[in-house]
Amino acid sequence: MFVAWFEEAARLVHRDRERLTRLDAAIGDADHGTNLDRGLTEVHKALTEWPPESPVQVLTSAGTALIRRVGGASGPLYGSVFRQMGKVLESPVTLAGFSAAFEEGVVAVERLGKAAPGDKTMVDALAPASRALALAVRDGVGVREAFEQAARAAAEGAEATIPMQARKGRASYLGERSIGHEDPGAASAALFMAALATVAP
Amino acid sequence: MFVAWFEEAARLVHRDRERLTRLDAAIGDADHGTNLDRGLTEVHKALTEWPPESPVQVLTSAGTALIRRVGGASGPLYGSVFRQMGKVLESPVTLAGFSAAFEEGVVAVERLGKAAPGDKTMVDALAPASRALALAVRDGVGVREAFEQAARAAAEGAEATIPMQARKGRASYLGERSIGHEDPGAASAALFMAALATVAP
Amino acid sequence: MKKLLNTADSMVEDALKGMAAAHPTLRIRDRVVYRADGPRQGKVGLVSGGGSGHEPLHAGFVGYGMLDAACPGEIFTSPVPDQIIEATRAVDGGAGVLHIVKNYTGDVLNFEMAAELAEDVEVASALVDDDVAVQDSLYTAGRRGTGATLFVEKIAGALAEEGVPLADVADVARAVDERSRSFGIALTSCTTPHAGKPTFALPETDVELGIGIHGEPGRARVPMAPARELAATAMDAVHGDLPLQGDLLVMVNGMGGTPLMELYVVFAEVAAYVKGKGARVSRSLVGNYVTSLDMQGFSVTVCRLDDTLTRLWDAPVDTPGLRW
Amino acid sequence: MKKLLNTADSMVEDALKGMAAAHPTLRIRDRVVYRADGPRQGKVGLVSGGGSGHEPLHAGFVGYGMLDAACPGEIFTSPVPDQIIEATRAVDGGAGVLHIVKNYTGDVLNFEMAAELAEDVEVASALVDDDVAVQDSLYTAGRRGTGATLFVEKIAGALAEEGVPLADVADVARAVDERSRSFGIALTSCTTPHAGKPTFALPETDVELGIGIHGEPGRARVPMAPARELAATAMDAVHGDLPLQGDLLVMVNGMGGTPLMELYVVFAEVAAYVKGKGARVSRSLVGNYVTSLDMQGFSVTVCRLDDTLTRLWDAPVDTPGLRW
Ligand SMILES: Nc1ncnc2c1ncn2[C@@H]1O[C@H](COP(=O)(O)OP(=O)(O)O)[C@@H](O)[C@H]1O
Ligand SMILES: Nc1ncnc2c1ncn2[C@@H]1O[C@H](COP(=O)(O)OP(=O)(O)O)[C@@H](O)[C@H]1O
Ligand SMILES: [Mg+2]
Ligand SMILES: [Mg+2]
Ligand SMILES: [Mg+2]
Ligand SMILES: [Mg+2]
Repeated sequence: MFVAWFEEAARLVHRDRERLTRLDAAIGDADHGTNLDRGLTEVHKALTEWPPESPVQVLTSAGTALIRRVGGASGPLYGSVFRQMGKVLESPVTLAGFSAAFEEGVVAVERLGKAAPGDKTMVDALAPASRALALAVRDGVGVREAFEQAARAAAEGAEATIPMQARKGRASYLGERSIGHEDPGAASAALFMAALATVAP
Repeated sequence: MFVAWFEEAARLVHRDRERLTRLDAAIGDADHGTNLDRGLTEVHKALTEWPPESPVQVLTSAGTALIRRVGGASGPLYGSVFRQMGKVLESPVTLAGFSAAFEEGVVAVERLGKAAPGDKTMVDALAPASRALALAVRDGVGVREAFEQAARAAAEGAEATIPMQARKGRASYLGERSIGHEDPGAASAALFMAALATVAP
Repeated sequence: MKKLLNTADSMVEDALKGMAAAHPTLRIRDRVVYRADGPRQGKVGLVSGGGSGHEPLHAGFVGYGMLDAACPGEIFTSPVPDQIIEATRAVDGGAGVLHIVKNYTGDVLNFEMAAELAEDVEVASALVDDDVAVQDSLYTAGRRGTGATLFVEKIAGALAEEGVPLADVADVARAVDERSRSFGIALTSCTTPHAGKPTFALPETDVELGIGIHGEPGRARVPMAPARELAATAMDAVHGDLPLQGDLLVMVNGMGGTPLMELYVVFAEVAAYVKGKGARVSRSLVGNYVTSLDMQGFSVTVCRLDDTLTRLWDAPVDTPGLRW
Repeated sequence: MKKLLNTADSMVEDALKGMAAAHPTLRIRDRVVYRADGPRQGKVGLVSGGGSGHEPLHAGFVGYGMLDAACPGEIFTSPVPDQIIEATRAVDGGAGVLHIVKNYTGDVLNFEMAAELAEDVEVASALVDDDVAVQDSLYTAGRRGTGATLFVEKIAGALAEEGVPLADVADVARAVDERSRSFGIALTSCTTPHAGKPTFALPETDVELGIGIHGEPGRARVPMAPARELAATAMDAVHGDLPLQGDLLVMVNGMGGTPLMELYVVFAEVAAYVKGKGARVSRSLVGNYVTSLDMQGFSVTVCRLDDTLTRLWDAPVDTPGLRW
């Protein structure tokens, strides 16, 4: 499932790369789609050339590839999500374990980017997704449904960035003019979670 | 009349400067209107600040001002027309004398520019005008009518440059692509002759 | 969009090939641009880098008296840690390496990661954040690094050639940044090759004030005005933040698509403005140095010189983009 | 059209003010740009000039090892004889003066008049006519002078510094011109400030082949193509006229609105082309040097070097636009 997750994320990001770049053009520098597309192509290559033997290896390998090939702000940030997940994910993988690892991944991004929810960044999609996973674990729902709830939460979180004024990253330069546009990183985070729901077992 | 001639030419060129520049944009470098407008403003200044005492002085002073301020190809060429006219014009001025001087002015341009009729230059308006004047002298018509015939001949000459392929000046670089456009220098020469007709005594 | 390129994807690589072919003083390997005669034993190494599309910054400033290596990222995308680590190790002559980093989230994160990972090399870092168009507050990522980057690279590079320790080179770099301010105005947006259309739409009648060097839109849009007024707008912003006084180093910089003639027109106004404030243009630079692809417009950067900075600015430099 | 200017009428004057403020090595008086340290007794004086809008050509090339004076005309309009006479007299150090004249009717006529009128000074003239886009025949004004002007000014300037007689300086200038060829391609038209709109209309899909440096349209319009093909088109034209062989000086020149990054992409292709013909890029220059206001596009100029020309090219030069 982990390999499939990144393959599906790569597919979605490739499909939506122009939308992501357009979002970044509005409040950034018009490269987010290209950046992430390049990075996920590299993830695909890494996972194909060096077939990973465990979920942990998938996450670490993917995170590393993103750091090594994306550049910009989103490279280190996304890379950290997955590398941190890989660091703490316990095997055998359970929904609870996945949720806990994901939570730590999100914390790593918040720490690295010094970003909190409401700053109009990818955190605004990742944090709600993480919360949705935690709730799903608490309520004992199935994996597929849990992932679907996380995807929904991420999508809503991304949409909720529209009225926000950016306080981190390039969009913050715009001050009030950043209001009214969806954050590209939040939009791509929503794609990652949508991919997760699609490949749910 | 000589001062009035240049004043009227200045007015016409100023009025038509955008058209002249547009013609020059099509087959040259889009400065003919600006060039001549600047030059004739300078002529006006010279004639006002140093009031000339004779037609010869008007011509010399105007020609010199054009050479000193226009630059480009048209500056020295127009300047030579009037300076040469000033050199040979006999006083008192008669239509025959004017016609002869004008003829010499045109010859000076042809020599300086190494241009012949048909090369798609100002010569294609000046030479017919000169011929018209000579014919008028031969036929003994009045000054006003002579100037009007010259103006008509110049205007027709300018229009006749449209189908020509340029062999001199910047338009010659275009080869066959110069065909289909009126030569800006021929167009401005027609304005000079139109001005002459207007101020005819 | 028409650009001189083969494909958008290969553009950075193709341009680097051209640089390598044009400048025998450079050596280019694995997306890092080095001085061909480096590393120099005992000299502090200077590494900078950032997204491509700002040429001649940074790779054009590699050479004697300036950078030892530059790490060009993809267009408008900071380099990745691998490049920076590679460069850092390669230019270390035993005296440590200074990272000159423009203050953008991406640049900062990638340089930080690289500095951590290149743990075998002593690394100091100097942040450039000179753009007064951005308020430095809790509510932004802080000021952007723009034109002053050139000043920092030149002056720190000159000091490094004198063989002083890393801490001193880092100090002078930070001093230059602290004494420098910039403001930029765009007449047109740039177009990134991947997006294929202008990053922001700017009508024929308007200019964008306070733009970044990545096509980030500015903070306000105002009607187009004569050069004198645009220069005053930029200089008011600079002067309001760091009063102009004493001897100044002043750069009027084109955004990539700005003809030199227009920059001279602006420079005349900037010089008159400086004089009006009782300060003095002591050193200057006019040209396209810190660019934003094909953007039309200009930025002005001012640094308050002192004797040391003046001496270091005047020191010989031999790079493709700056040479005296 | 948006341009950084005060008024179209004052633009040349305003830009010259900016030049004067930026470059203490220049002295500007009555529309002539001089070396502040001239005239030099016993040295042949070099005077060039032409319409403005080609910056840094010519005024940016005034200085040690290059021009003694430049006469900037109005935009795209050759200077008037007064300027040239003034400059010619001022730079004469007793060894005579070389006029370097681009082959345009206007430039030729005005320089000729000036040379005649400055009868007290010994004047020689070197015509630059390197643009292979124009057929040199009875049916044209002859080839245009474009990029090779820079080569002629640099190399003749270097020889003049050696104190040789006027005839020798004129000879080397003519030799450089004879050994040089250029070809230019535009992606967009320039816009003159007075006209306010593009001189020619060029759709997004097309490029114009064989353009001049005054917005003169080219001889053909073809679909936009990758840099490799555009470079080959330009180089085919050059090579077809003067076969590439031996050591070459190669300039890839931007038309004023072309970012450096794109020029490097083109240079990589040009260098590969040269190699493919068995010749060698021995010296090179990449940048916006002989421009056409805000035009986007490039030109390539090639000069067949010999030992003397190489030595003179390498000789020190210190001007705002070229310095080593
Ligand atoms: N400090 C930060 N913390 C968290 N996320 C951030 C931060 N800065 C930027 N981002 C995210 O990165 C996205 C931009 O990514 P990208 O365009 O690839 O990088 P860059 O801004 O360097 O061009 C933003 O939309 C935002 O979601
Ligand atoms: N060799 C020549 N002989 C006669 N007239 C010429 C010659 N070359 C150019 N012209 C005239 O000059 C006009 C162009 O003038 P202008 O635009 O002011 O100068 P430039 O071509 O230097 O920009 C042409 O339209 C043509 O009529
Ligand atoms: Mg971005
Ligand atoms: Mg013209
Ligand atoms: Mg970016
Ligand atoms: Mg002209």
